[in-house]
Amino acid sequence: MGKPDLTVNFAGIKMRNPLMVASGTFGYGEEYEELVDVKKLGAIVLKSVTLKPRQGNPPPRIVETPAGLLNAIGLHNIGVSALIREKLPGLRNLGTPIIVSIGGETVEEFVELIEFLTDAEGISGIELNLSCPNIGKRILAQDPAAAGKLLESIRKKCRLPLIVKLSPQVTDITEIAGTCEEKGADAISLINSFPGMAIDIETRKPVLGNTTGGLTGPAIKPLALKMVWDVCRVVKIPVVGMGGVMRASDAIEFMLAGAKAIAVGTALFSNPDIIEEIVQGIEDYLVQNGFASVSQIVGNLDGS
Amino acid sequence: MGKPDLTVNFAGIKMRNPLMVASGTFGYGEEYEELVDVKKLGAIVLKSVTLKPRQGNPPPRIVETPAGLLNAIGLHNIGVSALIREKLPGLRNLGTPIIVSIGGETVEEFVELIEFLTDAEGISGIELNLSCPNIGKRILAQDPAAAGKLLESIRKKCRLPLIVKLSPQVTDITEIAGTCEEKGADAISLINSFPGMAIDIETRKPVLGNTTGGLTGPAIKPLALKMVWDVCRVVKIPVVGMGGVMRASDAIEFMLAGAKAIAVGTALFSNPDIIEEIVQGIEDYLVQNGFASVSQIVGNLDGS
Amino acid sequence: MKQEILSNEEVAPGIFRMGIAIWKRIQSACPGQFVHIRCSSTFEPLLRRPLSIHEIDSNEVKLLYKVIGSGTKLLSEKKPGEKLDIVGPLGHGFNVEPSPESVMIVAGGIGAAPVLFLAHFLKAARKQVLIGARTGELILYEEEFKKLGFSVEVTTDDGSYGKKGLVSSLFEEFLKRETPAIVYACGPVALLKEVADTCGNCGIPCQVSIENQMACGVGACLGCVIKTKEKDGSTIYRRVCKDGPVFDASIVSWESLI
Amino acid sequence: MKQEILSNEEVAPGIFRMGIAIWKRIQSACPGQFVHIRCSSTFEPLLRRPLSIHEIDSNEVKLLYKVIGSGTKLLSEKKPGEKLDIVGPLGHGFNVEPSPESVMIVAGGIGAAPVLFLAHFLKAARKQVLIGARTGELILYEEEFKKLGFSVEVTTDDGSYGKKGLVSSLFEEFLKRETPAIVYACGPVALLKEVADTCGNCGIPCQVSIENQMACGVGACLGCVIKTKEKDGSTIYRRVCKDGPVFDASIVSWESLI
Ligand SMILES: Cc1cc2nc3c(=O)[nH]c(=O)nc-3n(C[C@H](O)[C@H](O)[C@H](O)COP(=O)(O)OP(=O)(O)OC[C@H]3O[C@@H](n4cnc5c(N)ncnc54)[C@H](O)[C@@H]3O)c2cc1C
Ligand SMILES: Cc1cc2nc3c(=O)[nH]c(=O)nc-3n(C[C@H](O)[C@H](O)[C@H](O)COP(=O)(O)OP(=O)(O)OC[C@H]3O[C@@H](n4cnc5c(N)ncnc54)[C@H](O)[C@@H]3O)c2cc1C
Ligand SMILES: Cc1cc2nc3c(=O)[nH]c(=O)nc-3n(C[C@H](O)[C@H](O)[C@H](O)COP(=O)(O)O)c2cc1C
Ligand SMILES: Cc1cc2nc3c(=O)[nH]c(=O)nc-3n(C[C@H](O)[C@H](O)[C@H](O)COP(=O)(O)O)c2cc1C
Ligand code: FES
Ligand code: FES
Repeated sequence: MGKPDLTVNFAGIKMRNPLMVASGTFGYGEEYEELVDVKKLGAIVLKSVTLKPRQGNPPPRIVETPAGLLNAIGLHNIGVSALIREKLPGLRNLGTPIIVSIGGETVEEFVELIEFLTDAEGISGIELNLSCPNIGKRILAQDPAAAGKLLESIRKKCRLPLIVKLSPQVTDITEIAGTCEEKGADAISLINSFPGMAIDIETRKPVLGNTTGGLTGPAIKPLALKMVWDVCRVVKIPVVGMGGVMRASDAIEFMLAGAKAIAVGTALFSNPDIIEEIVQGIEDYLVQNGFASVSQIVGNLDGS
Repeated sequence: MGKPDLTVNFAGIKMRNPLMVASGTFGYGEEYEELVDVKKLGAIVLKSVTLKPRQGNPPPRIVETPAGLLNAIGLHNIGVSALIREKLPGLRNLGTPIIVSIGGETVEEFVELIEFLTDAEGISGIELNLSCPNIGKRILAQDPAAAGKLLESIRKKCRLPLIVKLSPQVTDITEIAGTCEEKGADAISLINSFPGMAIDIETRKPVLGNTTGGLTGPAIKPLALKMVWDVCRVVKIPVVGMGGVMRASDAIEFMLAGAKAIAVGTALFSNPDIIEEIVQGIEDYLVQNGFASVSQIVGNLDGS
Repeated sequence: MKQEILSNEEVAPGIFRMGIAIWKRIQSACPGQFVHIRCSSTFEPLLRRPLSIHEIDSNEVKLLYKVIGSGTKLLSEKKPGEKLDIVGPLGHGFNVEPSPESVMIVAGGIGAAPVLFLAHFLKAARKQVLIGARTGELILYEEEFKKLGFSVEVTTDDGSYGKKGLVSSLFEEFLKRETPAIVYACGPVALLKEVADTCGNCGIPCQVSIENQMACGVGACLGCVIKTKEKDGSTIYRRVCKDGPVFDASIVSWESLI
Repeated sequence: MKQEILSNEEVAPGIFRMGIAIWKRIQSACPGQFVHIRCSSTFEPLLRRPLSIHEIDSNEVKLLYKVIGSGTKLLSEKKPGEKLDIVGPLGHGFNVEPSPESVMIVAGGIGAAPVLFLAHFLKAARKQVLIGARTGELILYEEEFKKLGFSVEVTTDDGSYGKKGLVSSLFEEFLKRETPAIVYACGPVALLKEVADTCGNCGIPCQVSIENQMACGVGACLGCVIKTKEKDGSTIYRRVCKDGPVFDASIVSWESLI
């Protein structure tokens, strides 16, 4: 048998393999250049940008927890204009699809962001980060009605594949995933970090400058996997699964649960070689199990 | 300075210290007798019982995950009658308060359970496990309206302190916690396990006999802590905090976040000495930081 | 409880024997009972690992274990002099019948671990043990059994030592010649099932030691259950850690385990 | 990248020096840059640990580190011959001015780590180093500095060696007599702030190496930022791993760090 086919057409984005890097963990695509060969990646999702540059949260911004990382970066970013001006030109000729992640506080902000980006050169897709603070108490990802409205306002304006990234801190993730599909999302990205907290018992203060943060890394993998499985059974659009993928077997678990693509985030921090290891590991798995292409394992779960 | 005062009056339950064992991890109070001195405990919460005995889920029922344990026991229990007949007599004279955890599928079942228990001898409190499958798609803990109705139906019938145990898999834990307080709950227990999943990539089957399970242990501690902190800022009734407490500092974090009592579950499995270690650790912390009683650290968090 | 490790040696490829300083409660352990060990002081792995008691003498408890994954790997790296976090004895062991006419032990692979301890307790006019392993190097303690008055027969999958073949086949053949009063079996579940089936067919009482993932190890969490049959034909879940690990082979629902 | 550990010794109580086989990219490292090390193959700890480059010679990179928590503990247990998962050089190091008249290094505690490497690069008519530590045993590499042509003065908190007192006070006294053209400082943030304040008051350029928790180490995650001042008085967050760890002391918002 020849080499298995690893290519994936993810909502129209042609990827050489199903592995992406998760937004916010790979900066603007250039920071890792000495350590990671981006040509080995299926796609790059950039750090979420907002309309205007943002300073983000006060430090400390990160703290380790058992098998996890709690972060409160707070959308620190250079803004969409600087992204287009300073970063995209260098990324255009990599041959690896670039997905721009965007965040906003109002529908108008999202609309403006889409307008900025939809004609920019060298972008293969847009990821909507719905975990940004909303007008109300909740984030958009926790409010299916508001998320639906947002999608109605931007769908027509956006000519690029539109991936909606959801938060796991909801009662029923399939509800909002369903709404997004209905309102025209091309794909779903699951999951963003889980809200969490750490306290320094000596100072009796929260460890993070922002008091609370988001938990990522291997600790949350079982939770992320369940959400991907739940969502993949109700939507038809493709899903990119993430949350604690640390090695090839994790990536394969997500694909068996139904994810057409997977992303690594936190794992990069401890092991920049993870990209090559996972791609190789998936290939080996396909060979060992007699699959001709990676698409054959997507959702290929017995007895559930 | 003398020994600090560790006693806690938790919703009327007089505890020698704030440490409980979490439901389902300490059986019916007798299984650990050779390894744990129950007289060192503040209170014992028994495995959830239902009206009729239940077989629980098919094995495999447990699987380890990074810093976590995924379980799908499925309310395997001997039923309330056997509990009263066979287990309570042996527990009555321990001098450690016994809290009976109950689960049911309908309001009527809960009502019957309460009727069985409210006059039984040797019970100091009742914990309502709202994470049992409900009539609909959701569990009670994910449906504030249904949970509110349940409380209305049982509150008057129950003469014992009523602790409501909530699930973390909700959009906003404070909503249901508020409803429970309003409807007469005496205390809130936070949190039950997070829904999760694991897949065996060799067999391409879910690892657990029940497909999905609940994640517990240190992996979820940052998430549990945030929920306790969130709830303690909106309700006035006391909270027992749990989820990944593995050592004294974890317990103290939960108390600083506002929990009046804490419980250990998964930690017992790896370290039955945890009870004494935590009680001692809390005492040492109080001494080192000049607190005369454990109540002084409850909610004593700076700058948040 | 922390006990000192007295020795820890690789006795066959991938198989280690560890000696641990004895403590009070372990001295009254029954064969088939196990100890529960914390292999790491971190959360990887989070749970303890169950290992059968392999032998107990006046000053040490011996364990025989195979390196399988992270827990046993960490165990194999421990050095004499270090302290081991160990709990036990736990579980329900073998029922040792006072003095049957003949007893038979069937041990496959690392299944040899608990049966050597068992062998010390068995009193019978005729004592037979059948030991099977993948290859000759893994046949352990043949001599010890002989010293205890057992007739020993050996099979290896590759024929490098003893007879070539599976120990379950050897057992079947054996039954054509003799009928032991009681059979004790340890090893992979496929072997146990075959031995159980054969004994069932011949009406020979048989006890098996079953393995499963465990959390608490004391019967509290209900995590380690297997399906077993009641007399009325219904099935119930029983705990390997408390109701077992040794079960009467006739009550085990073998279909559910394979 | 995996590199072989050549040595790993406790050079003072709780302080280790590790030698690691050199690799290509590290040979062009600048003083003040760091390497990022995975201390465990498990998830405890999950993140890498940053350590400054202490010295580089023809065949090895040396690190000098203090055992603080789980990561450095695991590091201290590694043996020569083992492979270390190490990445680097990373970060923005010291700006070495071509040849100022005089240079001054102020090092507190384990802050001595990067400055010895720096000392190799400094060329000036007058080179002074002030070293402070808790106690005499922790004063490391006094001789090395001397060999490199530095005048060395030492303080210890307990007075067991050199002058009794804080190195920041020694520095202040020193400035009454002399004015170095440039100051490089490493050590606890309280020391750095005092040195920075003093230099600010006297108008002496000062570079400081700052520590912070890191995740990616390459500037991608924005987890390691500190607050810094812009010329217009506004503040922005800069990354310790990429914009630092060495910063011009005048731009650091010291209030936010103490
Ligand atoms: C009562 C009892 C007594 C035992 N006695 C011995 C003994 O004397 N000598 C010995 O070598 N082994 C014995 N075992 C098996 C031993 O407990 C496992 O090999 C060990 O737990 C594996 O841990 P690990 O971390 O090395 O592997 P892991 O990484 O946990 O597991 C590797 C693989 O083994 C499977 N596995 C893990 N634990 C068990 C288990 N308890 N039972 C079955 N499969 C498992 C996992 O599903 C996984 O596929 C006994 C098990 C039980 C339940
Ligand atoms: C650029 C840079 C260069 C460094 N160079 C050296 C060096 O050459 N030699 C040396 O001994 N140390 C150096 N450090 C500090 C070293 O990285 C920490 O001591 C180490 O990460 C602690 O890890 P641990 O797992 O042992 O402790 P942990 O268990 O992670 O932490 C123990 C305590 O130290 C704090 N801490 C952890 N990491 C850091 C950190 N990076 N900065 C400040 N506080 C921290 C934690 O908040 C905690 O309170 C450097 C740090 C940075 C950022
Ligand atoms: C430091 C950090 C920054 C992140 N920033 C963003 C972000 O800007 N936008 C976003 O959608 N997700 C962000 N995330 C979430 C990740 O994209 C991803 O959803 C999450 O980390 C789970 O994957 P992991 O466990 O593999 O890291 C961030 C995560 C981390 C750790
Ligand atoms: C094996 C197991 C069984 C459990 N059974 C119950 C149960 O019957 N009722 C209940 O309310 N919670 C049950 N729980 C949840 C615990 O009570 C507790 O909420 C959870 O484990 C989080 O705490 P921990 O991380 O300290 O274990 C169970 C948890 C475990 C691990
Ligand atoms: S392992 Fe907990 S009941 Fe057996
Ligand atoms: S550690 Fe990631 S930006 Fe500095």
